[in-house]
Amino acid sequence: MDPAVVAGEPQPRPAVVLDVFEGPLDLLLHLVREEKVSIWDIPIVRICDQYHEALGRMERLDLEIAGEYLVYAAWLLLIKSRMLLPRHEGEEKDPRQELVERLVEYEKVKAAAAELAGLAELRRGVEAVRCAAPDAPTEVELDLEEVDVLALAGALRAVMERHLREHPAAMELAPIRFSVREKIVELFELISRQRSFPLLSHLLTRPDRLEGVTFLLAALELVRLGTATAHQRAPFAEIYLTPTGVALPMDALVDG
Amino acid sequence: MAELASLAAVVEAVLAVAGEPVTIEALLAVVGEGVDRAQVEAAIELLRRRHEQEGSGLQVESVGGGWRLATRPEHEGALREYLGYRSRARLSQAAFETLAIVAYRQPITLPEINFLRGVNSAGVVRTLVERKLVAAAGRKQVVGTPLLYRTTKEFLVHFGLPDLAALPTPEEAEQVSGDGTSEA
Amino acid sequence: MAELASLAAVVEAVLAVAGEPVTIEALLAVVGEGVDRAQVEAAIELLRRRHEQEGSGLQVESVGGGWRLATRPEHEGALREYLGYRSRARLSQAAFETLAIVAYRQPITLPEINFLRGVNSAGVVRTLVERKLVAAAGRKQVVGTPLLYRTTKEFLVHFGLPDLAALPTPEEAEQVSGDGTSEA
Repeated sequence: MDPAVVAGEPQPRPAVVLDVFEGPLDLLLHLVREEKVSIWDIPIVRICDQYHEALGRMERLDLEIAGEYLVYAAWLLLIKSRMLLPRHEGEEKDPRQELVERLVEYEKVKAAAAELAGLAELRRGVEAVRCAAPDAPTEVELDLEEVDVLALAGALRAVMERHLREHPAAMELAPIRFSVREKIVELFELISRQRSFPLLSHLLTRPDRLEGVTFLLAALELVRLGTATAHQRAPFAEIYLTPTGVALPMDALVDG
Repeated sequence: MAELASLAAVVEAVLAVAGEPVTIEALLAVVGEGVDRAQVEAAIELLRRRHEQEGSGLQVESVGGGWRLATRPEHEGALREYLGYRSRARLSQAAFETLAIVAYRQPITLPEINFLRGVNSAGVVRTLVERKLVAAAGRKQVVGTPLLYRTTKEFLVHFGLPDLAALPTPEEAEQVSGDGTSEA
Repeated sequence: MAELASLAAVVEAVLAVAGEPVTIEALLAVVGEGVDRAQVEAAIELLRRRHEQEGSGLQVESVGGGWRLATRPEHEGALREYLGYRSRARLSQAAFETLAIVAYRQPITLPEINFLRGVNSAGVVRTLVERKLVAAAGRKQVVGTPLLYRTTKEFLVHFGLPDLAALPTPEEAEQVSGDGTSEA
């Protein structure tokens, strides 16, 4: 890459086993330590070349190289080229600065991780005593202090999945019992409270399938009136309604 | 004798986490080479006597062909009291599911909750209302004008949410697999 | 003194069935009228010292904001042997790094974790959420309003910490950051 630096026979180095690294920062930290240089004054040209060499070995071993490694490879090249350009003293900051800051932060993370791993090691074999309690409740109970919003979302998902299993969708004709106009107002109220309203899961969980159909017509009407936008990431995926901020023109509503 | 004491400690540790009576055979398999049945029995006896004497809250008892560490009958009242106290800080799986439905589908009526869960949920809704996580707010203008339920401000505070829009989206929920309630 | 001993026995029974840290408040609610906080604390101390001295297989420990009866590290071999697959799996290096980031910088978002580690950590965070070591807590008010993560009570129990203030200060990290550079 840079003939001035890699002139002569490349030094034989111990093969770096790449899959032991947690990512580009981990690999870089390893290279800096191997060079026995200060993290504050990284010989960037050499480190950059070694980094690319490591990626090359990965390629030769036909290992899949995670995207993050390539991002750092490009960044290192950029820093290297900036370092090779003449710089005026005090004019701009060291091109290495941000990289150094990230490495320093990552080194702290590694140190803290090592502390935690050490603690965990000391705790092996420490298990809670569980003696049988008189009349212990057989039902699983959740500690309210310990459940978070993700558990809440997970519980809803479990309910919906069970529900859809037990109530597979089917077509059926029934007399009209719901007014689109009424559903437009109801739906508009619902979507106004949320950033993105999941239309399909709402439709699929209405007790009355016809009510669901009326809701769908209402949703189309809301989009037509410019009061909401609809997004779908893939065919058959959830459809999200997002309020546009336009108020509902009550007099333009269709009857039916 | 020092060895017997340390054997008794190992036995105590195993009985304490087993959650079921442990047979002498199982203990023998665990305590390592060079320990025979008589020694394990002596260790159990040492343990049993120690818990008898010292005003311990536990006792070593022989049940169902094995040995277990258990609480004493005289503490039953305090233990019931504790379990009752703890269940006030807990929710049943059913109540948690219902809370999730109200959170994501509000305002929602009891018939709608029953329909989604496939079981009558009047009891759990009442629990949630008592716990102030859910409240009735208005009535749905359909036959029977059932009450509409919503989550409360306490609900938001408990889950650290600024508002309902901050609830995880279905995509974010998919980041955590399972039903989110399995034991770690 | 006899009263203190019998109070200690009740406390021991409660800790033995709880299976999780029990707060002083919960113990106070359970032991009955006429017992104050200082007495409960004295009973815990008596219990703690008794398990220290006598070659007990158990210990009384202060973790996760409460007190818990647990086994001792020296019996790890026997317990692993007995519990077999039931004993908890070890955490990976990636998990420890992610946990360290959440522990020391909480609450923190996934993009911030990704930035600090230099790699996408969504999968690791999911594992930590499943193991209940980490939980979602609110959202950061920035573009995309990402979920904020924090460590749980289970995290404190797992690492034997009474509270977050008891987290060790990584000395190496201290030295590096004390090396005199400006803020990032």
